[in-house]
Amino acid sequence: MTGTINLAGTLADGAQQATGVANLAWLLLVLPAAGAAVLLIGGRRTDKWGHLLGSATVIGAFVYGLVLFFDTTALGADDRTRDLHLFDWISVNSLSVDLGLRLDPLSLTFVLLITGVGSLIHIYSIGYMSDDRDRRRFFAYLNLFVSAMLLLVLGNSFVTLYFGWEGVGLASYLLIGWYQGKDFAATAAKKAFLMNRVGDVGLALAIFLMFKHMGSTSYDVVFAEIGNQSTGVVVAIGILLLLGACGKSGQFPLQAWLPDAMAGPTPVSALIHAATMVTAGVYLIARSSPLYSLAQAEDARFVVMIIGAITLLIGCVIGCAYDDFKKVLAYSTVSQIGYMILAVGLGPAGYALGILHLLTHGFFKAGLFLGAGSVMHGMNDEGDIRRLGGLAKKMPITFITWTLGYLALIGFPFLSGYFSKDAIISAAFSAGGGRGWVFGGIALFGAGLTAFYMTRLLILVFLGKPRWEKLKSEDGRAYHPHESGPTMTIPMIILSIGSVAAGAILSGMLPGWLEPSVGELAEVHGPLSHTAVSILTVGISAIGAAIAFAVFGRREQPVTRPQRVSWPVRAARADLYGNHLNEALFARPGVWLTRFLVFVDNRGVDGVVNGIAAGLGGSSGRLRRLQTGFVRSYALSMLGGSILVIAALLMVRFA
Amino acid sequence: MITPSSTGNWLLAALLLLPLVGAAVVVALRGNDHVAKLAALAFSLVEFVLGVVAWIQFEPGGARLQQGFSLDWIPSFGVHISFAVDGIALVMIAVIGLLVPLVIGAGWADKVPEGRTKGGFFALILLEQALTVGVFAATDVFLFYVLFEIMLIPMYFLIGSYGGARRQYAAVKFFLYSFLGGLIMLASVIGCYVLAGEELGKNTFDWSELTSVVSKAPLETQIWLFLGFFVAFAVKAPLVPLHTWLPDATAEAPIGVAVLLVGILDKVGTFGFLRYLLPMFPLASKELAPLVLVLAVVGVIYGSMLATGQRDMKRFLAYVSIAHFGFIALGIFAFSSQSMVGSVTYMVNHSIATGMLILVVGMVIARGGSTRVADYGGMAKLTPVLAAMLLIAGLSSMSLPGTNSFISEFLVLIGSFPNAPVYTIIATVGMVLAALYVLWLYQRIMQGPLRGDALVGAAGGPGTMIDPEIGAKRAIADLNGREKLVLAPLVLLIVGLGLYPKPVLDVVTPTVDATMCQAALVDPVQSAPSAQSGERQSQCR
Amino acid sequence: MTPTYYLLLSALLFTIGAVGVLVRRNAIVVFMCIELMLNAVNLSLVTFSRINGSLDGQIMAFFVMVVAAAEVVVGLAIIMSIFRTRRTASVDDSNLLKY
Amino acid sequence: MSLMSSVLLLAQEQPAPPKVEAPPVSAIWPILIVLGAACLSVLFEALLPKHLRWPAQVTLALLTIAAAGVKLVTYVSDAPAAGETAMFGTLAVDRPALFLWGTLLALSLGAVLLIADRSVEPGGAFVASAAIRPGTIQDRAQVASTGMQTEVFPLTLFALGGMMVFCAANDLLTMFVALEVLSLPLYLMCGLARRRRLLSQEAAVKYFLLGAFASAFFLYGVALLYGYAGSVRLADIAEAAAGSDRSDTLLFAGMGLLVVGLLFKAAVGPFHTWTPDVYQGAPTPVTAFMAACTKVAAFGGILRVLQVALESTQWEWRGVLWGVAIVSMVIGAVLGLTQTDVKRMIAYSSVAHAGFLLIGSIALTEKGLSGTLFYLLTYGFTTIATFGVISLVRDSSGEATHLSQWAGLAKRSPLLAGVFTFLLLALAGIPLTSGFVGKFVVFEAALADGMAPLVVVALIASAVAAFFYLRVIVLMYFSEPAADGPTVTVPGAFTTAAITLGVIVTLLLGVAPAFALDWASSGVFAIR
Repeated sequence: MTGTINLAGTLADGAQQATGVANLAWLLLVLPAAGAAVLLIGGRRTDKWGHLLGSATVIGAFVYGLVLFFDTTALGADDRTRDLHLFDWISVNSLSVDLGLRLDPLSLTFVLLITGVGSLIHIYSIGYMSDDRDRRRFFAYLNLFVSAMLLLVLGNSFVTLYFGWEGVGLASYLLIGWYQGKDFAATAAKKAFLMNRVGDVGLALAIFLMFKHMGSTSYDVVFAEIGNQSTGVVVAIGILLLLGACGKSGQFPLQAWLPDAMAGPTPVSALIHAATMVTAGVYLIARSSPLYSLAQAEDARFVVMIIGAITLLIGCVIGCAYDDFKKVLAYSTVSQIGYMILAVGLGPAGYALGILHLLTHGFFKAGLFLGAGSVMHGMNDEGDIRRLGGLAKKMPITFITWTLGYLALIGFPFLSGYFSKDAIISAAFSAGGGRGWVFGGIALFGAGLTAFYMTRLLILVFLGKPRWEKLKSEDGRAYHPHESGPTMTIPMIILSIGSVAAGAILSGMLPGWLEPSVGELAEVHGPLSHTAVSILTVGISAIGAAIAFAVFGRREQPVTRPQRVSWPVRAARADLYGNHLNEALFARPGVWLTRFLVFVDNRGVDGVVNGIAAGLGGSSGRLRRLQTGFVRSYALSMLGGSILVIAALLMVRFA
Repeated sequence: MITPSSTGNWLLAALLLLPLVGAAVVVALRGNDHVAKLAALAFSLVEFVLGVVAWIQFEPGGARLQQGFSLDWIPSFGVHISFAVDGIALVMIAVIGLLVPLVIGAGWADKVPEGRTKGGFFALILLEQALTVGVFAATDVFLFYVLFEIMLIPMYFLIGSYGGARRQYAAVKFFLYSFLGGLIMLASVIGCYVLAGEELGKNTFDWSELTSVVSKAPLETQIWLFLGFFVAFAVKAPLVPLHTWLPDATAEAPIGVAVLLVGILDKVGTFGFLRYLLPMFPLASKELAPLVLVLAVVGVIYGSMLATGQRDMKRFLAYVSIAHFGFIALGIFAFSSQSMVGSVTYMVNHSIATGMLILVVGMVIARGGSTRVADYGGMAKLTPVLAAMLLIAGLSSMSLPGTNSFISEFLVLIGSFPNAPVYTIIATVGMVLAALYVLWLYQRIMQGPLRGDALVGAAGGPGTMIDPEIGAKRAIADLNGREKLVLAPLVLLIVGLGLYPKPVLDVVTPTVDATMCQAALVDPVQSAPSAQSGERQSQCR
Repeated sequence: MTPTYYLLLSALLFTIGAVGVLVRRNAIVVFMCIELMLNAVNLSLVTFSRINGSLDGQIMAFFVMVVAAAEVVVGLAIIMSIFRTRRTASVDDSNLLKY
Repeated sequence: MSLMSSVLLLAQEQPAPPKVEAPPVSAIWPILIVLGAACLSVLFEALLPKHLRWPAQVTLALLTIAAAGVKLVTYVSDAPAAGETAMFGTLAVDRPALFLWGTLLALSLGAVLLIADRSVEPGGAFVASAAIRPGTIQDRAQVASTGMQTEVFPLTLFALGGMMVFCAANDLLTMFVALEVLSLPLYLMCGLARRRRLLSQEAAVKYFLLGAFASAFFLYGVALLYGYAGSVRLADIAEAAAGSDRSDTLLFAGMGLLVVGLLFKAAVGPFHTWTPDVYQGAPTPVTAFMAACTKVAAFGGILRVLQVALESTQWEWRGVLWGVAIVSMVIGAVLGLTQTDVKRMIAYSSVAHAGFLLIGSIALTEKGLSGTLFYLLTYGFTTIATFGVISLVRDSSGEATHLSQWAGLAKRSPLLAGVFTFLLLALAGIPLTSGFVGKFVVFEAALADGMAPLVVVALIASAVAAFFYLRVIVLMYFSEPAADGPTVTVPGAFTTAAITLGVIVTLLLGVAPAFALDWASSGVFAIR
């Protein structure tokens, strides 16, 4: 109830009560949610203007987000953290959870990212989904997602975060399963939801621990009290939060759902599975920076870094082997988020860098996906890069915007990725000692791999000779690649501008801006200077790209993937056996166990009951045979009974 | 003894008698199906309104038992006909009032077996309603027992007369399970009565008086008496391994009856945990809590896994409920006010969410004519609204935030964690499994390409027409207005109580606090100013 | 001669009667065995009367005789009627009612 | 009897009971009326022309019961609380005896109504002439005729008188005589069925032979106890058992034999073997009479013997009777499961109920006594009505008692099925029926007396027994009727009245049992 807020108000770093224009922050949630509600309840009646309403609400939210942003920047750095109490949500005695919003630089950054990219993708979707008779519903789901995502980043307690957290999971489920008439889409959606739930359990348990030890789940109280907790509690909470982050952000060992999620329409992949939702894990850890920054959380941080490093490698390696346009991008996303997680795992030295990479990645990866969508839109939804090629001439705008995004991603000097990724690699080297060398090395190696697989993608899709001319798509149509319409190209252009410029603009401003939320960006000095790392990174990326050119650029590529390949490629094609492992460890034993339990329930538990009943019936059937109908046998039984009774009486008396 | 309050007096009596009168009227009108249906609906709606009025008149901060009245029944035993409500009973009575009109609405157009009448069906439902209201409101233990047992009889006939192919087996199984449990409880009821008679020197069955005596009995006595009650409630609830009657009963019962069975009747068990076990046997409750917790957690996991393994939709629903009842039992025996409030709200929300799930599944079955999951596939293409309803009910069943069930499951788990961390952690696995079974069902029925005998094949019999336009049977149409009307209130409540559960929490919390106090339990996590709780300790309401 | 021997004889007669009921098939004989049991009891009663030094037992024996006579009337009537029906007095033949 | 008592008085060299003056006849008027009417009834049979006998006998029987009832009620209103003895101390008229008399009279009213009915089976359920051989032409003729043997009425009255004496008997000899007075007519009545004469005769033979066998046991027990205590007066036996130096072998052997004889009459397992056969073979009204009234009388006797004569040795016999009660409940519940004849099924049910009653009887407390008395009352009425309903379901060969013939009966006759369901639920002990309250009071007494395990067994047995009651309900409601199934006869006034009486009492005692509970607990065995 209000108790927590008052309590928080007394804390030095607590939040202030929101005033003025910030009082309307609930509009951020309600606008898209109302749009979704109208579209869902209105049904077919809203078909004509549904997409417009959907887009308008998100754009409206973006505009309000901008207003809020400038409203906040007008305040002093200490006053930039504001809380808005909406209503008591769950309140039982000592447990009290408000539905409240936390308006601070971190959340506002995300608000702008979500509504900004969201708006662009809404606009893009108007064109992309124009053939779908359920386009209205698609926009409703997108709006639902935006609303839930905003709740995730705006909530001022871990429970509200959890609310949004599962809400985006639902939206993601609905959108991955958009083509629900297809089994693979439905299965992918279910898989995504389930793996997310596994992560959610971690988040939930972390919340339970907070309640048990700190009596509250609000950011204010938890962050104020976390310093007084034992190392065990801190580490446990830290690792459980990380588990949540792993689920949502597709981190090892819960990364397998993200590539499958590409079964959804491409705008979904761009918005949810590249730019925003999957980065929620990074947000969570950055948001929990007061916890991770503690000295007691050293071990938790280390685990975070390990997870980030493993994931970034896995993503890169698998990305090199895939032939599906979107899945390569998806593994690229997995790997880039690995970078972010690695960054936030560094602690105060990395929170801002992780967020920075998150933002730049949001621009270029969304742009890359939209480009992929544009290609597929023009190519009868063909996603196999081996059947593409030479599209640069057919789709010039797509090609240019995509290439800009590509360059940004591989860290081409002075484009976005250069600033954000290099900073992370540099920070990783400075993690200290052998640890620094290992993490830095992995990050550096990852940069090279990234350049390799992205270049491979570029070559196979846009350059070289067209391989599609003699082929037909699955539904039997010939390919007639063409440039997409303006509703699709304009968002791509805007995003490509962002890909080019965002890094340069943000890298200077962001750490200072985020300071009230995640603390000061710690200056670190590693064994290599920042410049050296930059040069190394660019060099290794260039090598990666060069190798890709050497392998794929010089000779004709087959239309079907070669089967006789070396074992690393086979392993990478099989997702490094992640799915096999899941299958062997969980799915199949689960099925067996279920069958066994069904058997136990029917034959065992119920069998006992029915067995008792049958036993009674059977003994009844046998016993009634004793009632022979012969009067003499009756007399015998009476005599026997009498003897027993008398004998028993005498025994009781004399024995 | 309850002193009748001026306003509540007639209200509770009306709540009890109205369905009885309704049942009589409907039986009298059963010759004309249509009139009988209208009468049944009218009575159930009035009852619902009365329930709302009772809710409004209830003072959350007031006396423990409110709106009571009491009449002498069997003076030589000290048995009274006395009814009153506390917060827990109130919300359950309100839920009954809500579900019955919906069940009547949902069963409006269903065919009854040959030789039976719609009027008879609805009359039995109204009768069952009256009895369950009585069970929740009874404050005399003898009266409670009496109603607890005779509420089996209308249900027995509802299953046995109007059920599916194996209805005889299911009805008898249901009856015998509950009856045996009830008989064992009878032994404990008498035991408490004898104990109180020795202590107080007078015969009484009054709940408050019995509680005050029995709760001071030595541990060993309490354990025996506890077990008697527990078996009866565990059968009702149902806890593993006393659950096997439920899948059969649910599978064979008509849809509306399944809603009442799972939504209301089973809640008597968990209600009994709170109203009888904890206050009357505090020592035994503490001693035996691990036992119940184990059963609860086993129920969560076991029910969930079995739900995924079912081939029949209605059996699936039963196992889903078994899993949910595991959560409820966990919350009650984790002994914190949060978890107990969670359990009570779980009881309410489960009625709403699972009730809706059953109704929706019933609508699916009504269209496809088969209860086998394998007979369906890709139905969302034909019936998008129905699919959406199934999804909403399913999401609530898996306790997605934003739905009502989240509040309760969250409270149960967060409240249980401080006292029973290991059990809670195991139970959270149930969260994942819940997603698994709900989405599994949704995928099998609604998603994928159009398939399955019920939709395009032979399950409907050789005479079934395939509509060339939709490529499926003609009978497969989306929800009609009546069905939408039935589901709309449930959707509203699912979302509404998910976002703003305060009305329920505020009513339930004082009663739970009183229960905790009676059982001498203290919250493991105290709110910061602990003076309040100290004050509360001094005397129970 | 102590009265105990009479008691033992009585018990023996009672047992013989009881065993007779079990082993004989003819309804009349079975019935006679029961009469034997009653008379064994009479012997006991008289003996106890002697032991106790009161006449009650002897009087009771008369009562028993009267009652036994009444029983004979009823019993023979029943046995006669079933004999007329079945043309046999074997109790083993009447076992339509069983299980 | 008076002769014997006076002789006894002379023989015993102890101070005579204070009341040597005129015996308090007012206390035993009900018995005198019944026995007197029985004699009158015999005269009717001998003197009245055939066509007058039935109306005269019915009127006499009903009037007798009414008059005895009135006398009983007027006596009860100013009866001494401590009770009094009558007939020179052979009869103890105390509160339990009065309650049992009232119960017996009320139940026999129902039974007589069933016996007197001539509309369900044209001419009544009884054979026109018992001498006719079954299967002959005369037998077919008597089946078709509308005449009936009215001897059943004096027999009923004699049996009733015997029962009333039995439960008030203050010494074992009186008890023995009463036992025979109640049994002998019943043996005969069992053989009087108009249809299925073979079964009926077989039932009579079996009942008679086994009954006589049991009587011999009873009597031997009496003799041994006489040998032990030097008296057959219950109070004297109690006194001797409390502090006698005689051989305990006599006491316990005698006690055992005596109890066996009583348990036989009460149809307690394992002495129940006659019950199913006799219940099935006897004419249904007689079965009703036997099942209800004999049970009351027998348990009246058991209660009196256990509480008055054997209380001091309870620690010895209690365990044994625990065992007997368990055996009885288990046999009744388990064997009832697979019965295919509804009358046999109810017979096994009565065996199970005998076990429950025995539980109440061996709780030697006021509650045990009053609980058992109340249970007897409730059980009796339910049983009368049950057999009344059974007599209504008929096909061309008479009553259709095979369970398969009851399938789908609810569709043919919802009312009958409803009534029967209610009665079965009462037998199962579902709340709001008298059966539940009866079980409740008995179990409460048992628990208060520290017999929790026995109660648990009883509850489980109740649940098992519930299965076979449910089976009938399932058959009636949830099964499809057979094409050539039985019809439900519209009952005449008498049967209707009997069934209605039974159902109303069953309901009344279930819903508002307070008054009857008060009666049952108004006093204990005062004459000791």
